Amino acid sequence: MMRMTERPIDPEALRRELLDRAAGAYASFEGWIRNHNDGRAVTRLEYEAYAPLAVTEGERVIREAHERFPILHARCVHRSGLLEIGECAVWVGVSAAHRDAAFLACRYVIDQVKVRLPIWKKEHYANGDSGWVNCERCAAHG
Amino acid sequence: MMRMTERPIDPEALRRELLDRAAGAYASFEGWIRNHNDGRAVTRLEYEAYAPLAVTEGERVIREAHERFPILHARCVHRSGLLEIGECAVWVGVSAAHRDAAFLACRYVIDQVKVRLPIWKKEHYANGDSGWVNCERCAAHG
Amino acid sequence: MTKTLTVRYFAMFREHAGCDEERVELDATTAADVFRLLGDRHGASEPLGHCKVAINDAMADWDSEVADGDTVLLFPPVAGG
Amino acid sequence: MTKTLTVRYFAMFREHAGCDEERVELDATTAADVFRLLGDRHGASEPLGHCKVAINDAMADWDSEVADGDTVLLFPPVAGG
Repeated sequence: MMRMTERPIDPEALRRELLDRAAGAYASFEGWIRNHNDGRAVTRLEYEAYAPLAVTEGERVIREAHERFPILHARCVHRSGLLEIGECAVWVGVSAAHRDAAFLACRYVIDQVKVRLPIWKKEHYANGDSGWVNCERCAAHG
Repeated sequence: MMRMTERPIDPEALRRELLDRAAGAYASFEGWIRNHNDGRAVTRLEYEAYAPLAVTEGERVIREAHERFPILHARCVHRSGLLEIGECAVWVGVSAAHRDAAFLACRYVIDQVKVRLPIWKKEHYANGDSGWVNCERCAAHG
Repeated sequence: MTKTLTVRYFAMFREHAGCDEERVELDATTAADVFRLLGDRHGASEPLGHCKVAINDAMADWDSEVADGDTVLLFPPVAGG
Repeated sequence: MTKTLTVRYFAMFREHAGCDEERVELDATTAADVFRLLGDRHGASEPLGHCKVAINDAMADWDSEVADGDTVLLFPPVAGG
């Protein structure tokens, strides 16, 4: 299950949704807003998402995780809007009988979510500038 | 930081201890008591630990994780005593600037904890039997 | 053949275009044609390979054909997480 | 040379020995000697390579020497997590 939200993510509530008597392993990942990127001081981040397709594509990623790894449950929630340093931007949780599948599926979901979902972030820097993340890399490859 | 406890593990409280404004990634792992093992129905698990050395060896594992991966914080808590199905037996959390280090360090800690710390578990089965986990494998290699 | 398309822009593409959405008349066969024609018009220079496209709310390939009346969503390089 | 050692047993080793701890007089040079001599006495058959040992509360190697008065902790195959 993939969800987009504009409100703070509650990892503990999400974790409880993955509890299963047949599960021996639970792996989770969270992306937090950190105070620096590429050597620049960051003050906050603005996430823009096209939610309908972010959800569709996220659901597809989660289906793929189920096909590739023997897991019980996998979920992902992504924030949009303005986020402050320390806030959780994305959460992924996976439960499985064994830890190998839980880790691999969790990693698969976050890796795919980062490169496939229509989500963008604009960094706001301490000096007042702002910029879309990855824009520079894109131009460099141009 | 490595901790042994006889009381329920509170993942959300532990997660908060890893928050850091410089962290962009948080990976966690939990081992849950599942209702089956090697095809047998399990009713509960009994963990025995030699806590002084479990803590010393766990601290060593966490130091190694810091040496191997660029992480900010890593912690592990392991339960001992009688655990019911669904309970959390072990928790590992790692925060780092980037997700690759967070995932790898989290995996490293749980893999090492499972094979190096003086902790044993006895499974109690639905039919009333019980047995030390891995004892059979050990005999088979004898 | 000229087609009437609704084009939606996101993130930096919205800033380049100066609008969320516009109706355009374009002589375009594929999604890639739409991308190039509008990139020229709006002065955007991101390479197509880093961008994504959706047609009528379904992810599409750049060589997917566009039809008169379609809504084309142009996505600059994504950066979730 | 015979040494007086305190030996502590854990998990299945405790069940084999029938006690948590005992004082023994053993003609042992290394931790491996202690393991083998007591394994024979208590009828334990786990291979040494699957087990671990600590001397005076520090993890040790099987070829570590034991000294008179040492406390030797014998750990059967571990299974944390």
